[in-house]
Amino acid sequence: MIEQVAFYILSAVAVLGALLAVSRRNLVHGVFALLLFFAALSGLFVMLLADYVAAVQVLVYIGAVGILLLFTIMLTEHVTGDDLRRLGVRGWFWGLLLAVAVPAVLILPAVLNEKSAKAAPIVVAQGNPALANNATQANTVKALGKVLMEKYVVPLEVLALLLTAALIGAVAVAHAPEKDASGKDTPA
Amino acid sequence: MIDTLIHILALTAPVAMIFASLFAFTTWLERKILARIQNRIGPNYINIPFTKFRKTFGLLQPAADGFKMLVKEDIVPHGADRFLHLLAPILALVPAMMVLCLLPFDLPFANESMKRIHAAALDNAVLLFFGITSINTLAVFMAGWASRNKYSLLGGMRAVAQMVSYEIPLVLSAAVVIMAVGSLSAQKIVAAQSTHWFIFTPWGLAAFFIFFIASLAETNRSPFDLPEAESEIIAGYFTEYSGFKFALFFLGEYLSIFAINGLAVTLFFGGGNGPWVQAHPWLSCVWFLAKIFGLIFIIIWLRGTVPRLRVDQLMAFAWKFLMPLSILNLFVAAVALKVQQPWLTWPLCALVLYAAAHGLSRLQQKNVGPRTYQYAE
Amino acid sequence: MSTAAPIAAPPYKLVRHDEAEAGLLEVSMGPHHPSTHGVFRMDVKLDGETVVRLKPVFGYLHRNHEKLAEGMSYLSSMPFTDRLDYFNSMANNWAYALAAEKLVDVPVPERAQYLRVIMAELTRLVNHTSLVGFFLNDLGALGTPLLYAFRERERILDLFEQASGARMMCNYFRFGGLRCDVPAGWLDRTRALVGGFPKFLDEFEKLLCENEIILARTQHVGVLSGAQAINAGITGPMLRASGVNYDLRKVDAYGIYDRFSFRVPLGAAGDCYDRFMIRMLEMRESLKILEQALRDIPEGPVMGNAPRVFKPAAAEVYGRVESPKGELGFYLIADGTTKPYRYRVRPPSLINLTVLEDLCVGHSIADAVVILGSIDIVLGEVDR
Amino acid sequence: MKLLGSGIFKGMAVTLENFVRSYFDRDRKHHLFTKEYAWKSDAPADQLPARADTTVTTRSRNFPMLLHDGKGSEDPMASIRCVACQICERECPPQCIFIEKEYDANGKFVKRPVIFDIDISVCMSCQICVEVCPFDAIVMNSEFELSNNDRFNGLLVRRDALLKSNDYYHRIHPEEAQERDDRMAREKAEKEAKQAAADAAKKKAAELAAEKAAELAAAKPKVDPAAPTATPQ
Repeated sequence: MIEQVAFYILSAVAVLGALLAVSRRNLVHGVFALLLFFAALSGLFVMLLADYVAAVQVLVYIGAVGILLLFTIMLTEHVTGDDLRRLGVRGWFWGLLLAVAVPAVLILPAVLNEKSAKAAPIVVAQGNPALANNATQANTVKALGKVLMEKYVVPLEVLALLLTAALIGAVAVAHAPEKDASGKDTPA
Repeated sequence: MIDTLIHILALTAPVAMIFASLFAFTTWLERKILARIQNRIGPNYINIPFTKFRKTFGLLQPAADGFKMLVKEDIVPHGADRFLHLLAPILALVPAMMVLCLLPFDLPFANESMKRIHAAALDNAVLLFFGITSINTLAVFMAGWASRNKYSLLGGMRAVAQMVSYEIPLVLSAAVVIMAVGSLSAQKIVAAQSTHWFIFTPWGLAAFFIFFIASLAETNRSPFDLPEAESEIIAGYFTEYSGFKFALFFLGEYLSIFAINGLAVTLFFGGGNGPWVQAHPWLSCVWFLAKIFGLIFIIIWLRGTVPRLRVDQLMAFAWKFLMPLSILNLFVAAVALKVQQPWLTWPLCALVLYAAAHGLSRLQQKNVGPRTYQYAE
Repeated sequence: MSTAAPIAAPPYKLVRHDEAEAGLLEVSMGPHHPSTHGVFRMDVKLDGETVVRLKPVFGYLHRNHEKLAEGMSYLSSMPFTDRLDYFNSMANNWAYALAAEKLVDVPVPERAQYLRVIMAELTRLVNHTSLVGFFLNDLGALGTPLLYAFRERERILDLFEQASGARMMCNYFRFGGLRCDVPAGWLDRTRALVGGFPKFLDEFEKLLCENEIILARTQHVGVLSGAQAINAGITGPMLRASGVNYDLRKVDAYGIYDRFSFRVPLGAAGDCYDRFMIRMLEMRESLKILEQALRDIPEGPVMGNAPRVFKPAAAEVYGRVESPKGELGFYLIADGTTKPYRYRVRPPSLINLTVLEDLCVGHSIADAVVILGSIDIVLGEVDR
Repeated sequence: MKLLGSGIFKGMAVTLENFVRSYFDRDRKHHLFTKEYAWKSDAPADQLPARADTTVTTRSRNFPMLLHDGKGSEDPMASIRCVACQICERECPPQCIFIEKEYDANGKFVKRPVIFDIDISVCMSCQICVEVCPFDAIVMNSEFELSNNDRFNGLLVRRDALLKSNDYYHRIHPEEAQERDDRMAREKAEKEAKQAAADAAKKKAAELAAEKAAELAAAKPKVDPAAPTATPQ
């Protein structure tokens, strides 16, 4: 029962956070609402006994992505959060289309695989996390590491390389105009 | 269900209470140590209310301060974001409280049925620790942003940049220990050090130094107290906080100092391990606290000695000194763990790390150094 | 003005204000900011944390000193000069006494001359120690250097209190000498203090001069070239830190300064570190002067035959001393009455402050605070 | 070039030394300079400031007081030195003194102030009033606990509150008071001597005149032309 209550609370918070994130016109409020959503999500992960994923969720999404978003806002002129113009409503059709398309694409494989899924049912963790089997807990990190470093080692490395390239590219882009300015400009 | 709740409460509430009362003691300790460093006496008498008894060594000072904070007017600046302004101190306090429960702090009264476990013996404790402490950054930014004050905003921006940068060397230096133990569980890390603390290995020592410096930056302590640099931006992100909200920030800050030093003790100083612990298990908690206070003394001592860095120097120090050094340390540790020959690893590791640190400090100190002066007769 | 010394190109890009205003953060630092050394305000325009424009605003502490002095007798202005630069009232007293003594030819007795030098050099120690402390406070040290400095300052202020009755507002100099002689045993106590002072300086240097953070924070920050300093009329340790050899104790040799052997330390880079170090080194030179003065001081009266009513004939005079902050001058016009017709102070703090914007632009806001600290201003003197 | 942080370690050694020595320095002279505040004792007002020995030097000055030569419970106004000449009022740089002269019933100036107020919030303790006073009537007190709850009346110190005995002055500023008394005694002696000399001279002159007059008187009957008028014709 306790986990049911917790589940409903967390889900409600997650939905609320997501709704606030898209509806708030103040950018900073939006980011904080999004972070609320992330936090609730990590709570849900804990309920699924995926405490490693939950920790990573907090570390990466709240600790890094959220901060990154705040950084981006700070780099704009709307640091103080006021004088934000209302967003245009012209692209509502495409927006709606996209909003429908993304979940559809995400759900599609699950629907298609329903038959095979029936054959091998997904084990949904049940019961109190605190009293759950210690062995399953201990193995999450190890198992994840094994899978990543053995089965998916090539995609992982490719992803890492891609991210590094993107990082270097971003640094290069950010540095380019300054070099020009320092080369040409003389004190006027 | 009730049993579970009682179990959780029995293990978390004492932790919260112990550290909250230690907070009061630590503020007194800090004032006293700083005063002695500066050739002052420090708080030395507070009247016990309704009596004429004055000689309390100032130990009642935190109580008086707390009372003052409680009765002070709570001011929210005009035009501030009232909700976030209220939420920020709470958000600063809650993660600090949460991570305290992750520490392998063995409660003395916990009986056999509880197996003397600490509050939240999670398997991913160290990882979760870093995750939850990163929320602190948000609280600081929230406070800076919601106050509608330019100094606060500057402080918030500084805090975000600084805490994000220093989290990397912090995690990397902790990763060395995690690598050595092969587990993220705080208990297992402590158990692995029952005979030999990691501080007594070359890579452990280097990792501790990096961890300690980065933890100073994470908790906004001198010389990395830029977000609250009072000589530059008044009080940084809590410029506009008064009364109890300020007290909450203060409490949150000290609790995170306890937490991060508790982690340092866990990772490098063998947690509650120490002499006579086998015979008297209750000593474990005493040892743990004693080690934390040892580190806190160093922090206060450092605060009494050094001035503050500048933002760009702070960043350069994190990215150009601590980061490369911690990555190198990771390699060094890997090699040392493989070799397992102390007579070989000690000099070798020390040499490599010292050379690297020397080279990097040369980079840091470009164009800077002591000078000699000329005189005119 | 083809003869003017060439000024080095400023280290920052000059931009038109209207172009640059758009995305800037305007911060009004002061008048109640912790590190503006009193009620001083800096209107700062920031690009991120970099100072783009800085406008010093002062006058919050204006007390009408000059006009007040024109309405009262010559002697009555003396206590007001204490309040100009309240860290070194003795030097202020001396400058005013020096100007007034030029109006009426009053010989200053030998013992008074020596005591004046002793007081002025003790004042220099007070000023430089506290300046270094405040400067470190601006750098973010939590009061430790400041309190070490104040520990020594306390001892010197004790001496001032024993001699003059007040710790800071001494009001000790008179036209033609000093108000009273120092009490018995005072000179021995001063000798003991001077003997122990180098130990404190050693401690201070050990604490500060090799600290990497201080080096990194102060070197190459707020560079003032010698030519720029001369053009702006900078005086005192700030000028000497830029490498210009100009010390009124050598140039004018007022009082009996020509009898002492001491050296003038000179900086080369003209940055905040030089300004800080020059003061540290000057303290050692001051100690040399003190040792010589305390060795040679004769017995005798401390007050010459000054007239009971000070009523000079019409004249114009300018008296100046090397105050610890720079050239402190008093310009007096007498019209034959007991009150000055015109009374004008040349405050070193104000004139040294004029280069603040040039020094700060292009540096971060944290550096602006440090640069202000290294200029060494006292608002009592800036605003008068 | 040294390892980064070696300078900081040096500084930390200094602070640690200070920390330790603040506990173990016996005389606490060099490493603990804070003094405890001199708590106000319950001593009567006309006595030493509390713990004057440790907190105030003998030349310390804070606020002016008026001197009288009375002892014990004598009426201080009987022996007040101030003659209400108003020099200090005129010379006071911040103009914080207000004096009104006392007149007797006949409208004659009795050389005493009926009002002598000093505004404590304006006074800047400069001692100019002491220096210009030709009668040694106003000197500096070293009492330092002068805060007051009453903003208007409490900050204006009246004549009776300013009046202190010469004995009190001797207690707080012994050397200066002695010097002043010596000088006054000397001046008085000189004055008396002068007066005596003048008196003597006057007396002598008077005697001479009297002698002369006597001589004249003696001679008069012989040569006085008015003599015949004595005798009616």
